[in-house]
Formats: sequence, C-alpha cells, structure tokens
Amino acid sequence: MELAEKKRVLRDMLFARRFEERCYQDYVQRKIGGFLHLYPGQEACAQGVMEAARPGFDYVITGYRDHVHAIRCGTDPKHIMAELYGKETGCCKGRGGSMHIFDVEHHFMGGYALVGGPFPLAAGMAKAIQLKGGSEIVICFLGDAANNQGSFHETMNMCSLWKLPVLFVCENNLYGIGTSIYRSTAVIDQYKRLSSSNIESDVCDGQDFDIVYEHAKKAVEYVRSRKGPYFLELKTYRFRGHSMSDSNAYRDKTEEESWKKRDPLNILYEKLVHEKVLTAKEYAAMDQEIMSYIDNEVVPFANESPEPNPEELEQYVLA
Amino acid sequence: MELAEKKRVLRDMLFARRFEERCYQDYVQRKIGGFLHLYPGQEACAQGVMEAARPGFDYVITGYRDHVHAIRCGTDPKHIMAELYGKETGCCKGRGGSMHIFDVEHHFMGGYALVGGPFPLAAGMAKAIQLKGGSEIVICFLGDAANNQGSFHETMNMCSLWKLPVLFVCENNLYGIGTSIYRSTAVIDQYKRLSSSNIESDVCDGQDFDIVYEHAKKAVEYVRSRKGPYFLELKTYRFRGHSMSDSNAYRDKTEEESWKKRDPLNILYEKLVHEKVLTAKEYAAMDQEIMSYIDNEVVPFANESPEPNPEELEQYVLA
Amino acid sequence: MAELTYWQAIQRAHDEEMERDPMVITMGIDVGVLGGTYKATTGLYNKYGPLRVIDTPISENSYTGLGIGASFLGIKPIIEIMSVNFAWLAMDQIMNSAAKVRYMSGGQLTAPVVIRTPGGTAHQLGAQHSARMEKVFMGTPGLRVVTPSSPKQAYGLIKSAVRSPDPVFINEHELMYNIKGDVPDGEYLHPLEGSEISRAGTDITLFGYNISVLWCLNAADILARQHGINAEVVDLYALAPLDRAGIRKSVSKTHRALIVEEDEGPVGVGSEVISIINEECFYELDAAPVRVHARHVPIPFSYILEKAAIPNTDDVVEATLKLLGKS
Amino acid sequence: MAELTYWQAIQRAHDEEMERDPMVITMGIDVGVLGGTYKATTGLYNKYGPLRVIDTPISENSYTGLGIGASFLGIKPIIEIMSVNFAWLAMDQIMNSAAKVRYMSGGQLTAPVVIRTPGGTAHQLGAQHSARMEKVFMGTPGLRVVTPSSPKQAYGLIKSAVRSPDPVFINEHELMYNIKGDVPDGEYLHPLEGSEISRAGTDITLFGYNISVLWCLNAADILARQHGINAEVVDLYALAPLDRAGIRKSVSKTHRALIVEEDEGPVGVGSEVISIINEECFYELDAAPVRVHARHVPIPFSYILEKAAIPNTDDVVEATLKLLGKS
Ligand SMILES: Cc1ncc(C[n+]2csc(CCOP(=O)(O)OP(=O)(O)O)c2C)c(N)n1
Ligand SMILES: Cc1ncc(C[n+]2csc(CCOP(=O)(O)OP(=O)(O)O)c2C)c(N)n1
Ligand SMILES: [Mg+2]
Ligand SMILES: [Mg+2]
Repeated sequence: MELAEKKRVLRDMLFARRFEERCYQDYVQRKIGGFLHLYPGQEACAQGVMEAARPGFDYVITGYRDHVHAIRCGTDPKHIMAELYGKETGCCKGRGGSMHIFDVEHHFMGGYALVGGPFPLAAGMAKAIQLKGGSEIVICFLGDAANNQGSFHETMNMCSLWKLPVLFVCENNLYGIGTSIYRSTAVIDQYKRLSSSNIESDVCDGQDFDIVYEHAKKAVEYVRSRKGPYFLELKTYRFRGHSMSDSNAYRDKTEEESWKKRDPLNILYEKLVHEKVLTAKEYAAMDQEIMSYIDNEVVPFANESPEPNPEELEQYVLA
Repeated sequence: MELAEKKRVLRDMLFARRFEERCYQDYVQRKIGGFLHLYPGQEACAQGVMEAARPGFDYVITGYRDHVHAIRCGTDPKHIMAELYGKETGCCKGRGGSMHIFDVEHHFMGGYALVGGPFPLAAGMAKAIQLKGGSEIVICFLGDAANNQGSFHETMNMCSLWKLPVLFVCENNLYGIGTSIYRSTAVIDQYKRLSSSNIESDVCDGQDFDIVYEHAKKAVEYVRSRKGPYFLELKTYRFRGHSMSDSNAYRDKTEEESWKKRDPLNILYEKLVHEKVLTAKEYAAMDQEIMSYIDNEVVPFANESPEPNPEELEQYVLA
Repeated sequence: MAELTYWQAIQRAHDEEMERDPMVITMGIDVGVLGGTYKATTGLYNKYGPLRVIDTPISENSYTGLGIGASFLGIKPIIEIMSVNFAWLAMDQIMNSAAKVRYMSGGQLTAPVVIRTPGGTAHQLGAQHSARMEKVFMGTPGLRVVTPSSPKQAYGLIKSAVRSPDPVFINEHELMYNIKGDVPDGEYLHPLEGSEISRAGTDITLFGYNISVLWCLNAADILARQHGINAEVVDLYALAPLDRAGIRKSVSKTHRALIVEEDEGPVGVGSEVISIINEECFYELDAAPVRVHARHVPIPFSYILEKAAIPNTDDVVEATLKLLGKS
Repeated sequence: MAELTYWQAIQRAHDEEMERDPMVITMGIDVGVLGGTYKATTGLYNKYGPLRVIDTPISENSYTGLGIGASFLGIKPIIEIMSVNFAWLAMDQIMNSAAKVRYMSGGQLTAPVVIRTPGGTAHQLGAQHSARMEKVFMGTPGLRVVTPSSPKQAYGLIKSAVRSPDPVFINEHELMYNIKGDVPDGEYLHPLEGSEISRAGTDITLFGYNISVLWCLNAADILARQHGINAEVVDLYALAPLDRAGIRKSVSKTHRALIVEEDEGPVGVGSEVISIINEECFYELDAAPVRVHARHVPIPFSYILEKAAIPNTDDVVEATLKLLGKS
C-alpha cells in the first residue's frame, strides 16, 4: 500500500474512533437508547481486513458491535447515527438500532445480537455466491467468545466440506462481556480450533494496521480464488467496557494500560510520522475536520430527522 | 484379562447379537413398534469399554441404539424386551420404548433420540460427581455423525475447562443414517477434532475386543484418576441398516462384505479357538443356551406381561 | 387430475419448482442420496446434483441458518427438518434470524426460506419423536405457517411457499405421507392464507387442520349417518395468519364450534380459535365452543397409551354430541 | 419485613438456598465474577466459589443441558439464561431432555433444574433482545412455569422452585429488577401453583402476570377513581399449570374478564385464559372476554414504535371501559 494511501487509512480509523466516542456521549445524554457496543481499540481489525477486500462488493456480516464495520462497507455514517437515534431516516428506519445496522445496498448484511448467529448466515451467503457464480466473498467478523457457540463448529464443518467462499475474522479481544477467555475457553488461540474442521487459518497482531492488512490480503486472496474458507484470528483489545452498562471491573488495570499502549491509531500515526508522510499538525487538522463533520453533519442529520410513524408499526413484518 | 474370562466376554457379545436379532424378528412380526436401531457389528465397542469400566457403578448414557449398552450396565434383558413390547413391566413401564431405555438403578442413565443430546447431559453428571466427590466416571457412547452437532463442540469445551470426569466413546461406523461420513464431515478421524478443545483422545480398531479393551483401560484409568475428560474413537461398522426402515441401499456391497469379515464375534472366537480355550462345539452349545434363554425366558416375560393401564396415562409427567 | 400420495405431491412440487427456477435448492439430512426419510425428495439428487440437493450434516441450527443466509442473496431453499422435534435445535435461526430480519432491517432484507417438517404423533416413536410444534411457530410474528391436509394442498402450498417472499413453515405429518388424493395435472398454487370449507353444514362447525381435518370429516360422516347432525368442517390450512373472517363466517352460520387439534391443549390452536370466536362472534354462539386435543403428557411409547393420549374420530363425535346436548 | 428490590430478592433466594443445601449451584453466563447482568447473583461467587457458581461459556444449549445432567444425580442447579431470547438456543435440552426425561423413564429420573431468565421488552433492546416466550414454555407438558410480579414472589418462587422435584421455568422481567417491595424476613416459600387476588373487586376481573399485574393494578386504581369501576385483579403467577379454579371463581363473581399480557396475541396466555373461561364458566359471562396484548410485530428499536407495540396501563383502562360499554 502506498504511503499516501495510508494517510487515508489513518483518517478512516480516526473517524471510526471519533464516531464511536460521539455515540458514547450521545448515549450518556440519552439521545441513544438500548444497548451500545463500541469499537475503540479494535479499529485496525475492520480497517485492515476491509482494505484487503472489496468494500461494497464483498458481503460483510457481524455481531452487535457493528457500526464501524458498516462504515467500512460504505454506509453513510449519517444513516447509522440516525438509526441510533431511532429515526425514520436511519438505515433500518429506526426498526433496527445499534445492534442491528443493515445496509444491503453496500452489502453490509447486518449486525446480529445473538452470539454465534452470523456464522451460518455467512456460510449461507457464501453458498448463494457459489450457486450463482460471481467473485464476491463473504466476510464474517465475530468475537472470540462466540467461538464457544455450537454454531461455530457446525458452520465450520459445512464450510470446509463444501469449500464455501467465506472468510471468518475473529477479533479476539480476550473477553466475552465480563468473562476472560482463560475462564471460558479451553483453547486460547482460536486459530488452532480450526483443525477440527480442517479449515485454513492464521493469526496475527490486530493492533497494527500493516500487519492485519498483510495477513488479510493473503486470506482474502485464498478465499477469492475459491480455495475454500479461511479463518483469521486478530489479537486485539477493546478499550471500553463491553457495552455502556459495563463497569469493566473484571479487568486488570495493568492489562488495560499495557494494551492502551498499543492503540492502533498511535501505531499507525507514529509510523507515518516516522516515514514523514504526516505531521502532528496535519493529524490535528484531520481530527478537527472529522469532529466538525460529525458535529455539523452527522449529528444534526440524526437530530433533525423525523421519528417513525407509529401508524406504520406493522410494516416490514411480512412482505 | 484371563483367557477364561474372555469366554464370558464372548458369551456376552453373542448374547448381545442374539438379543438384537430377536428384536429384529419380533419387529418384523409387529410385536415391537416404533423405531428400532440394532447393534450387530459393534458389539466389541460396548463390551470392551464396559469391561474396562465398572458396570453398575460408573454412569453410562447413550443415543437410541441403546439396548446393548443397558445390558452391559446390568439391566435385565427381560425388562428391555418388555419395554420394547410396550409393557408395564418394561424398564420404563412402557413409556420409553427402544430409543429410551433407562435403568437408573444400574446407572444406565438413558438412551436419547436427539442426536447430540447426551453430550451435555453426560458432562452434567460428571459435574455432579465432581461436586459430590466419589470415584465414578461417566461414559457417553455416541456415533460419528453426532459429532457434527454443536453440542459436541460446546460440551467438549466445558469438559476440558472444568476437567470433568467423563469418557466419550465415539463408535465411528462411518454413517449417519444414509449419509457417509465422507459426505457429512470435514475430518474423518474424529479423535483429531479434540484439538479444538484440548481434550486427550485416542483411536483404535473397534472390531477386536482385545484392542478396544486395552485402549479403554487406558482411557478409563485416565478419567478415573481425575486427569480430565477423554475421547476414544472406535472404528466400527453396523451390519444392518440404520433402523428397521432402512434399506441400506446407500452402502457399497463390497464395503459391507469387507467389514463383515471383521465380525467382532468371529475375531474373538477365532482367538479363543486358537488359544484352545474354546471349541466350536462349546461355542455352539453356548449359542444354544443363549437362544433358549431368550426364547424361554426373555420373550415369554415380555409377551405375558400386562399392558400399561391407560388410566395411568398422566403419571410421571410431574413429580 | 392424477391420484398421488402426499409424499409424491410434495416431491412433485419440489421437482417442478427446482425445474422452473435454478435458484431453488433442497437441503436437509438425508434428502439427497437417500431421497428423504419419507421419500419426499426422491430422485431430486440424481436430477439436480449435489450442489442443489444438499445432504447436510446433523447440525440443525446451522444448516437452517445456512439456508436463511442463502435466501438473503436470492436463493430459495426448501429446508427439510427430518422431524419437527429436531426443530427445537434450529429455533435460534428460525425465530431470531428468519422471522426478524425483515423487520429489523427496515424491509431491506427478507428470508424467503421454506421449512418443511413432519410434526405429529406417528406409530410409537416415543416422547422425543412425537411432539407437535405448530403452536410455537404460529405465535411468532414474521413467519407464515401452513399445514396441508391433503396431497393437493401439500403440492400447492409448497409451490406457493417457494414463491413467497416470506419465510414459510410447513407442518406435515408422518402418518399422512401415504394418503392418496387428486392433484391437478397442471400447475396449481394454493393460497398461503385463508381456510377451506371441506364439508358444508349447518349444525356445528368442526375446525381442523392437517390430520385432524381427516378426523373431522370422518366424524361429520358418522354424525350425519347416525345422528342426523349436519356438521360443517373447516380446514384451517393456514395457521398464521389465521383466517378470522372464515372462522366468523362459519360460526355465524352454525352457532356452535368445536376445534380439533392433535396437540396438547394449553396455548394451542384451539385456544386461539376460541379466542377469535369470542372476539368475532361471541353473541352468535349458542353454546360454549369446545376444544378436542391431546392429553397433557409427553407422548408415551406403548401403543395403548399412545392411542389414549391422542384424540381421534370417536372423540370428535362424542364431543360434538355433548356440545349439542345429545349425549 | 424488609424492603428489597426484585434483584435483591432473587439474590437472597439464591444465597439462602445455596447456604442451606450444598447441592444447590448457580450457573450461567457472567453470573460469577460479574455477579449477573442484572445483579441477581451478586456476591455468590466470592461466597461459594467457582465450583458452585459457574461462569459458563456462551453455549446456551449445552450449559443448560449440563445443568440438567447434573440434576439427574442430585444437584439442584439454578440456571440463568441472560435473556429469554437466548433460550431459543437451549430449547432442545429444555424441551427434549428436561421436560420429557421423567415421563419416558417411567418415573426413574427427574430433572429438577430451575431455569430463570428475564423475558420481556425493556428499553429499546431491539427485535432480538425483546421477545417474550412464556407461552412457549407453558404449552409443554413436564415443565412448571412461574413468573413473579413482585420481589416477594420472586424470592418465594425461586426458593420453592429449587426444592421442587420438577423442572421449573421462571420468567422474570428486565424492567422489574429495580422495583421494590416487602419481602418477609423469615424464610418464605411461595406455592408453585395457584393464583393470587392482588385486588378484590366486583365489576370485572383483570388477569395479569409478571409486569402486566402492575399495569392491571394501576388501571384498577384509575378505573376506581375516575370511573367508579371496581375491578378485581388476579395475578396468574403460575402459568403452568394455570389455576382453572381461581379463574372460574373470579369470573363467576365479576362476570367479565380482561386478560392482559405483554406478549403478542396469537396462542398466548390470553387465548388460553379465554378458553378456560369458555370451558369453566361460559354461562356466567355477561360479555365476551377480551385480551389486551402486544401488536404482532418483532419489537422495534425506536422508542416511539416500541411504546406503540407494547400495551400499557392506558390500554387496560380503555379496553375495560369498552368491555363495560362505557366508552
Ligand atoms: C446467544 C447469546 N448469548 C449471550 C449473549 C449475551 N452476550 C452479548 S455479547 C456477549 C459476549 C460476546 O463476546 P465476544 O464474542 O468475544 O465478542 P466481543 O463482545 O468481545 O466483541 C454475550 C455473552 C447474546 N447476545 N447472545
Ligand atoms: C437432532 C436430530 N437430528 C436428526 C436425527 C435423525 N437421526 C437419527 S440417528 C441419525 C444418524 C446418527 O448417526 P451417528 O451419530 O453416526 O450414529 P449411528 O446411528 O451411526 O450409531 C440421524 C440423522 C435425530 N434423531 N436427532
Ligand atoms: Mg471478545
Ligand atoms: Mg454412525
């Protein structure tokens, strides 16, 4: 990847960070309701994988921590924010909410709230691609704890058996809500679990964009060339609680601190400064621009959009 | 194991064979209804494992192909046959049937008809033993195709994590009903799938009693000494169709023939003859004795037992 | 018109729909090489090959979910669950994905899968293979539920279900695969909503669905011949949505209603139909509506106990006579 | 008497039962170190340790099954499912194992597990976290279903459930964990069957359970104060088995019935209660019984739509006035 291009990448990641922080604030101010699961700390994961893939062309599916994945597919952040505000202009017309962002036009096939639910759905889309022909792949992003769900095992077996073109990206942030992976999972390295279904797998640091990108390119290429499914584990960490209601009391403060030193934004920022493609001043300006876009475009759009009409409550149940 | 003792083992296996064959006949004659899954071909599996374990003391649980496993725990074959006849004297008072043999007194904790259902139940009993103390182990016998159920993966993870004293015995007979393992399962050697939960596992021939027994002894010892769970795969074959309604058309005749040459009864019989502890004549007499016991004791008991009373239909729903 | 068995009618519907539309696929345990436990998918594997007729591993939740995911991208999967009892394993994907995805995406996505499965008590299959689950499916918004009582309905409902943009759950019955009936020679699409008057009458309405329609029809014959009672039989082949207008119309005519279901009573089809009657035409009733249903037990293995647990034609006759004050 | 919140009452029941009987264990996702998503298991992990307070992996079907298996050998597991929506994943073990094992073993085995979980629509949790499933559980033989409407009931029902030889499903509500109420200081076991007259009245019976009891009580106040209507409120804390005698008794007194449930209408608690009324005391009715229930939609995220989907006190008042011909 060109260095200039990496500036755009850093900008994207910064945007993701700022967008999520704004969600946090608006939640605290009760403009956003429901459950809210934020992405700070893990930005290099979605970014690195989606740079290696074809956003808007390849199909993406994930869990409830889904805003940034949608943005990476091309969803307009305004439509996401409006959705979080429960507005009719939201990408799901206010029917979905934070855990259920959908943008089918950009092939973002949804955020799902049942842990493990997206595994078979991803496989099914891959099966559809296989039947219809075409060169899309399906990318399924899920957490580490999701791999303890039976659907993980069942789906991996079918994907392997039928060589379905799907890339599973496991964002291993070491926790499922308040339970450490060491207390929930017999095998810590998730990529090793794929031997039970004979699926190609790989692991790498999830904090360094460059590293994620390199590994993801290999993975995407493998799946795109129809060699079969692929499982990529990214070692990462969420900087906030699991969701807004989470106090994070179960995590060791030194653990948190050591991971915060590996902030994916800093890692890339420092590389770019070191390579002299970016200055601190430029970065601050970039940040400023992002913040004002969010303040002046994204949030006002959500704020001023109309509420859904209760008379249309029963729309979209059946076709 | 003493050679003399092996004569008893062969007798047990022959009894299992004859019992099942009698079920077959009685089913054809419509004395037995419902689904009926028979065991011929796999006798060395239950026999070898239960010789290594402590029948009636260790807890056993399995699927629908369960008559012989119950007998190996000490269940009176008369009570099984009466159950198959749907009689009040059946081990489940006629409420269970062939797929649901239970004999809690002998620690045979049931046959279950949902594929994969017994995995977590076995783990739960092991958890109970762990909590209560005691030196029992739990043995869960299931088929190869059951390992594609999510409960396999979920249960293995918990067993490994909590070091539960349970021995999983996979009777890999290469088919789940009409589907060959090569068409349903990405990994043929089931014992290899345990790497995804870090459970000790082993594999061996399931047709040769001596071999099963040796491997099972190791497995039982491992679990009994509280080192953790264990998974033992036995390569075997069922000589009949999956159940009575199965034509077996999906199996290659040469495959069937080659496995029939490895009949577990013959293998042991020939060893014993070769070791000169058994003669053909003795064996024929043994067989005669078994058949007349079944004809004169087992079947008449079932036949002459009373039907359940429809007025007691609602008993046993709640305590 | 050709006389077909129920399974042949189902097989023909699969075959025609797969022939018509290459996006239609069939999947489930043993639907391929074996041709289906109840023969309903015989011949499809040889004709359409393993890519479109898929023998799945024993992984009900995930293979159902896989079908649902495929349907997001335009595939029309007909998913067989070998016995409805196994559907308990697939409920996450059916209830949380298929039924909800359209609503929560604001109409962007739908999951037009067809899920067909025998649900009913057959011949001594025991507690874990004899449950009926139609009431569970019909209580959930976002699903259509239909249940054929004849080969013709089976044929026409499957074809319509395949073409429906909504997820459709089809409740079949193990004891019905070999019943015979006329099926139109030409293509026939059965509506997914509504109800059918299987026998017109004036004295009482017997509501049935799936196998209980047969009991109702037999009972109506006996009632007519032996008791001079002219019963109307209404076939509720669509359980979700239920045909409120059809229910009202018949009860407004006969003023008496009996609902017959194979399932246990609590929160069942019978209770729902009684509530609809109460809401739609309470003041038309000449007597309290009555439901005939199974006893509240897991289904026992013993032949005698099983028979005692499940209602039959005689129970319908007896309940009708009692309702009419003639017993 | 101490005033406790609903979650504190639940926590106290756990603590007392675990203290009393070393065979009682608590298990579920995040019940240990975290103390439970709704705090209901706070402090237990430190007091009883990881062998008895078990943080499970995200494997609903198998950890529920594990609890069921443990119960075969005398352990009394209190299994928490974090949200009832996740119970769809555990249905195989609940329905096929726990509910049936006693019957199909001819009484040899029982599965005395307690499964507790919040089921209800809270604050904008969206379609996949807002479902109600009590009707699914109450339709199945072999399970007991209870659902507390107050801290006292929550406390007493859990304690009784732990001591019951049967599997008991306890339906809690996310919006109720912080409501307060008096709980007896001494040990108190609430019966697992029956119903409770929460407010005596003469003009109409409002049947509720769990959160809808609160709506009914509020509505009864408004009806009394503003309309001079004296409503009786009956709390159906036991949904399986339902209290037929209690239902009959109240309706025989008031001659009018309204059933209020948070869930959608079809095949729900309301339909079952209406059917029981039809069966038990049809000729006592002065008007058709009415059910108040949610609209038939997956629960939308938007605050406004969510409110529109779920019934409330005003809906109960309005429906009552309509039933009484006063609107
Ligand atoms: C079936 C199901 N069980 C439990 C939950 C509650 N829950 C939501 S997120 C979560 C943890 C998931 O952890 P992981 O997969 O590692 O993803 P992360 O949140 O760390 O990104 C749990 C237990 C759920 N939503 N669905
Ligand atoms: C949940 C579930 N799905 C499907 C079935 C139908 N079924 C019964 S046995 C069986 C095959 C199981 O094969 P395997 O585990 O290898 O055991 P085997 O019969 O070979 O001993 C299937 C698919 C079932 N009983 N339960
Ligand atoms: Mg995680
Ligand atoms: Mg097998």
